[in-house]
Amino acid sequence: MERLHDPGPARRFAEAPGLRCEKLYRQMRLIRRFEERLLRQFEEGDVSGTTHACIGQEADAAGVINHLQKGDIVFSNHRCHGHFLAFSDRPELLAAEVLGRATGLVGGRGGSQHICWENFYSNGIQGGIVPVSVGMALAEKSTGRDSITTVFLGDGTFGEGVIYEAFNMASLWSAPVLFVVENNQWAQSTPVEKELAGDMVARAQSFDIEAGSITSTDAEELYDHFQPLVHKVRNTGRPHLEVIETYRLCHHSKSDDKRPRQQVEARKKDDPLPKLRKRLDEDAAKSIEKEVKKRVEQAFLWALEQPFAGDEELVDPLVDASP
Amino acid sequence: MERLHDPGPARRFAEAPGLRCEKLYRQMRLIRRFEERLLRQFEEGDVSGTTHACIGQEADAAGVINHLQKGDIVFSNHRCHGHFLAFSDRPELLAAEVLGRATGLVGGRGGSQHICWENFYSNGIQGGIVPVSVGMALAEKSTGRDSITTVFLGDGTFGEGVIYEAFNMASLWSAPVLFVVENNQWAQSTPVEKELAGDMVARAQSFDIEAGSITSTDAEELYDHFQPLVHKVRNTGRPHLEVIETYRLCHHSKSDDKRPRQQVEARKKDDPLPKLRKRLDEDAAKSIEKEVKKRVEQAFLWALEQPFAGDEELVDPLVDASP
Amino acid sequence: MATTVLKSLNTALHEMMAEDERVLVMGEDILDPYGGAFKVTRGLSTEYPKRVWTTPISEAGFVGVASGMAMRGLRPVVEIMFGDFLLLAADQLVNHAAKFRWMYGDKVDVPLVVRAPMGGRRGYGPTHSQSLEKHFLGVPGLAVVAIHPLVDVGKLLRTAVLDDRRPLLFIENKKMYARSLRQPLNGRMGAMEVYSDGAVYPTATLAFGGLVGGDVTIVAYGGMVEVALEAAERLLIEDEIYAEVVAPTQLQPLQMGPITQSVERTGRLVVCEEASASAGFGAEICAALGESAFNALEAAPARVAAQPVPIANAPSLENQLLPDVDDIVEVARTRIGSIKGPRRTSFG
Amino acid sequence: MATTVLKSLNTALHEMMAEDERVLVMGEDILDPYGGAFKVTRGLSTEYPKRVWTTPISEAGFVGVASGMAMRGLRPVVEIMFGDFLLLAADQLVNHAAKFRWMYGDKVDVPLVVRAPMGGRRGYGPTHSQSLEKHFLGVPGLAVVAIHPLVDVGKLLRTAVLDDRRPLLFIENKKMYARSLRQPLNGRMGAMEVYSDGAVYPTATLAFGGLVGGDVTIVAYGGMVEVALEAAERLLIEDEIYAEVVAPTQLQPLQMGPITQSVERTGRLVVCEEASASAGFGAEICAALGESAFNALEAAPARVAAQPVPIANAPSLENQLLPDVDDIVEVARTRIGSIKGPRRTSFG
Ligand SMILES: Cc1ncc(C[n+]2csc(CCOP(=O)(O)OP(=O)(O)O)c2C)c(N)n1
Ligand SMILES: Cc1ncc(C[n+]2csc(CCOP(=O)(O)OP(=O)(O)O)c2C)c(N)n1
Ligand SMILES: [Mg+2]
Ligand SMILES: [Mg+2]
Repeated sequence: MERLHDPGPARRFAEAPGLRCEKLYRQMRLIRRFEERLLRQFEEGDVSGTTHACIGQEADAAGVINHLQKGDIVFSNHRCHGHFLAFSDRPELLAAEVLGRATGLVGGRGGSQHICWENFYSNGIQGGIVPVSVGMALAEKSTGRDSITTVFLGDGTFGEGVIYEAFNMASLWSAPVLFVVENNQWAQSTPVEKELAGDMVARAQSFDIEAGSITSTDAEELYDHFQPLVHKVRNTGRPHLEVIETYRLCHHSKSDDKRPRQQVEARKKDDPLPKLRKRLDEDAAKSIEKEVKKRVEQAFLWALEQPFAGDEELVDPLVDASP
Repeated sequence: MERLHDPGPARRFAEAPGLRCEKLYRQMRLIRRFEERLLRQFEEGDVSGTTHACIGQEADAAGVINHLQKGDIVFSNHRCHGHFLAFSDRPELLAAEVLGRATGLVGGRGGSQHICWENFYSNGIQGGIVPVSVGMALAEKSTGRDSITTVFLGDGTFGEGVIYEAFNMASLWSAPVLFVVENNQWAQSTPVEKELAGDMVARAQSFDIEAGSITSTDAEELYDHFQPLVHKVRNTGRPHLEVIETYRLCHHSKSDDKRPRQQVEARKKDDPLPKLRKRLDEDAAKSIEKEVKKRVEQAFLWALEQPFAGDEELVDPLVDASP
Repeated sequence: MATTVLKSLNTALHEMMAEDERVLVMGEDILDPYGGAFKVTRGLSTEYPKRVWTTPISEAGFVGVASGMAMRGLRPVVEIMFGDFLLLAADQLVNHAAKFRWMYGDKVDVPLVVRAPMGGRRGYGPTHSQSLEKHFLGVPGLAVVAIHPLVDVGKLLRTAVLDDRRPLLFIENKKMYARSLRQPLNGRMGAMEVYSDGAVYPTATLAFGGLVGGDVTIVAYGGMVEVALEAAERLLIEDEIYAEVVAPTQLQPLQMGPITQSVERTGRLVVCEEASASAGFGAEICAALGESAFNALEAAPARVAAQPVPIANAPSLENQLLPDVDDIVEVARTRIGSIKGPRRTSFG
Repeated sequence: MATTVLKSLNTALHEMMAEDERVLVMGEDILDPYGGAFKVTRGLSTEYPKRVWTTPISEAGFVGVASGMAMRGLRPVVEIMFGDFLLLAADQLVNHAAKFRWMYGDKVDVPLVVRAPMGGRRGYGPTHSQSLEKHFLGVPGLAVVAIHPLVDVGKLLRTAVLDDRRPLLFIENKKMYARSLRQPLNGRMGAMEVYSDGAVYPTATLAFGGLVGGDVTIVAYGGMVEVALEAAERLLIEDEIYAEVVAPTQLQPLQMGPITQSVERTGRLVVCEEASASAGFGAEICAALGESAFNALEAAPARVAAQPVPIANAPSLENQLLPDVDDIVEVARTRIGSIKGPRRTSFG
């Protein structure tokens, strides 16, 4: 299968600011466009189950992941499309996966929440990915690589006890992990004040993990903010936790949004896309939009032509991997 | 069966300081004597499995539990003898239980770690008792009672994620729970610095739970320290966490102590019993010791005459409690 | 319009909360207007705001909290949003709630109900589609009940919450919520006669033309009951094979009576379950039946179950690996045709 | 002096760590001088301080950490101090480690070994004496191996750690640590002949006077193997009943071959397990045997198991509720005496 786009090396944006803005915009545009397209496909009945879009939070992926190097690891959660696209730049593989095709990222087995591609992983159980990520970071470190592991988690996931077990071990054992918390103020239908007592930054600090927060949906600002943090984790080999105060502009998963309309409307001003678009000249923006539109369209057209998953020997992984 | 001693109402010690010291000493003496006697019995082969003595930590039980009222709940862990004896003053029932007798606290089913008597409970799984305690406190509160729940946990148990889940809910839902942390600097064979990153007080505070700590093995000092805390939990209906910095002078469980001898020896000066004994006149102390010795002896003699557990219909609790 | 499974459960919760102050519900995202991921708790928080506890994402923690509440006199009904997350509460269920009563010398009760929507066929993928109840079978002290649309599911929930003193897993099925309750009318349901053993958590036995002349017993619970009924119909039409379908609701402790009696009539047993076969419900039925009615068996008992792999997200793949009507029909035929048919499932 | 189970495991760990840099051990209280609750890890931290990770009390967390390590090329051997605490890691094992390989389209391996000492008879009480492996049977993607003293347990551990690419539960038994390895000599062990199926995780079949004329097959694993052997001896001496004892080590996926072959010779099956019977190992064996050798069965397969209650602390009570030699002998007799003997166990 032809590769539609070269993902390129990391540190893509150590360039002129104008260029940086363009590239971040292109990336976010790709994520947004991809998810909007996916939701349309959903409405047409082509996607089964559910899917969690990250509309409104695209700047997090763009701000963090562009600092990663080859060999770095990302572990994401249920809301993983943005992270994956920023990491891989492979919309067609994700489209095929979510559409249940044999040539999808994991052959249609995982769908929207359970994907794996090179050093990118995601899983749909809240919290459990955090210790796994810590283990990955420690393994890399113990074998002398200087890679770091970034794990994304939401505010609601601070309810799961296993993340504190992971914080404790990450700190005790100095795991080079960047915990990126996307506090979008809601966990499914539950506002953060109903699920979270106290403070997430303080929680991390109480495990002797350096931590901070930033309130921003500005990809350039986030990009600048995370640059030293990624460096620090890599150089110190210690964990860091950073909370991004943001907002989800779409439903939690396919069409289940019961949040106060007013609240959502008021936050539209923070949409990360117009924020960057304003900084581009109109022609550049238009050309990016056109290009992205075409890429996403191609990705979905390709995906829709792929064979459905199935009719394979269902190999018991136990038998397959026995000695 | 005859009750050997009246446990009496709570707030036993709102009396003259001299009397208070005597009573606290008597209580700690009972705990110490009981456990020493039990360990002897162990060596004689009459106790099976294992048992966790609290020698050196008796002041915690005495300092906290005497503030509790009728209706208050205590949930303890594997190291529960001291807590139980301070709560119940019923050494004979505990002796019978640990010796596997049918008339033990729970008929020999639970043994040293798994007991239940009136509002006192314990379980041998680290951490899991914490949410259960929070639930008990909330149930009492929701039915209008003003009782509070005290749960004992160790430093090592801060490794278990479920306690943070419980902290979060206790705080969000305002559970009248007093979390008493006995930081004896060790979890089994592991020194606290190898199992705990950061700080326990800060951890609780990061869940918006008021928290503090005291370094003491002085039962009078602890008694004074906990008085306002117990009151506060009862009056505010909010949780509080208090760390007692203490030290375990005995093995973790029956005969498995590999801690540096020097460290243990150096801490013997903090033994809570001599601390209080010094404040009593010699006659009073001797008379207490004699009395306690006799009670413990009687308790064990009684227990040793009890029938062994067993030869009962093993009733499946499923069948027994079905509607 | 017939009542759905969803409506019946929701109504039962409303009624119980109105009748009994001790009843409370607890779980993730159960407040109105959202009302729970599958809407079983809809409306409760509006009417009884103080007794609806929407929780953080803390399955172990809130099952523990609810156990504590149950031990102190309340009647908590906990929802695990997806049954897949039950494993997070496994220690709380097995080493705490289920043990307390016996371990504490029968001094306490833990009347805790934990509701868990299980099952696939909705394209939710590997962590949101499992049928994990088999891993909770055989836990001393833990009752397991699984509903299906042929029983009054609301009434079963009432019994579990109000009358049962045991910690109890109440297994629902995601696909089933939208199904209409199919209560037998005059002892009949469609062309089948329906018999109930009258237990508090009843077992229904369904047969064409009464309890005589049956060729094979098909045991199914939960979401597989209606699949089994469809298979029974096809077996009759296509092969003139008379199947008795036996549908228990209490999985643990198992009520073997109606199953044993049916196999004593038919001589053949096929057990269906949506999970993979190994060490599950079907294994227990086959083993227990061997103990209770070995002499009646004319053919080897067979299991119809999922392939031993995770549940795939793609519907095409999910369908391929979950057991369906075809599978039951095919396996039942082998029981009749030969005394030793091929097996569909391997272990996993 | 013969090597004990403990020594064999400990030596295997030492050797593996010497040979292979990827191997590491992780668990609670495993540093010297303490060296682990049961001393299986003794000496390792002294020799390989960097590859011995003593953990906080965080069973879910460190199983997760080890899974991550395994996915990135290391070979972690995790110790759960008491197998009872495995339930805390159930979600990590089932929804993470065991799922990753298949769910991720076979792109990853999770060569994780989790060692868990199980079993009672040491007076440790309800939360430190269970045999919980049955709850992990039937998890797609998770292998389960249980050792016993008739096999080279160190070698099995080596295979699990170095050669097996699956996440694998390695079930030990507390009482067994002190037992001597009893390797067959010239195909004999005492008065019994010993046959191995030669699998990587072998099944041993033991019989007096060879594989002919056997009256009953007794299947046992883990700590029940030696109990079963004692029962076989008593059956021979007291009743002239010839029992074949079949002792598998790989519980999942199940290797039915040797069991089927034995029952084809004897016609009768008794399965022993230390856990309560319901939906456990015995259930799976009975069901699978029904599928593989139904025609060979001359009597109903029977299970010998624990009573369905928690494991009591008092030894008198613990002995009463755990299955022992008497129970096996008694049940085996009923298989011979009548085609339908009484059952010892109810379900739980
Ligand atoms: C263990 C577990 N419990 C519950 C869920 C269901 N669930 C999926 S996403 C979600 C909310 C997560 O909130 P948050 O962590 O804030 O992430 P966000 O969705 O806001 O990105 C819930 C409850 C789950 N997937 N896993
Ligand atoms: C879930 C669980 N994991 C491990 C153990 C084994 N264990 C019993 S006590 C103990 C140490 C507890 O340390 P701490 O909390 O500091 O209490 P202490 O023993 O010092 O009083 C351990 C590891 C257990 N009982 N439960
Ligand atoms: Mg959120
Ligand atoms: Mg400690």
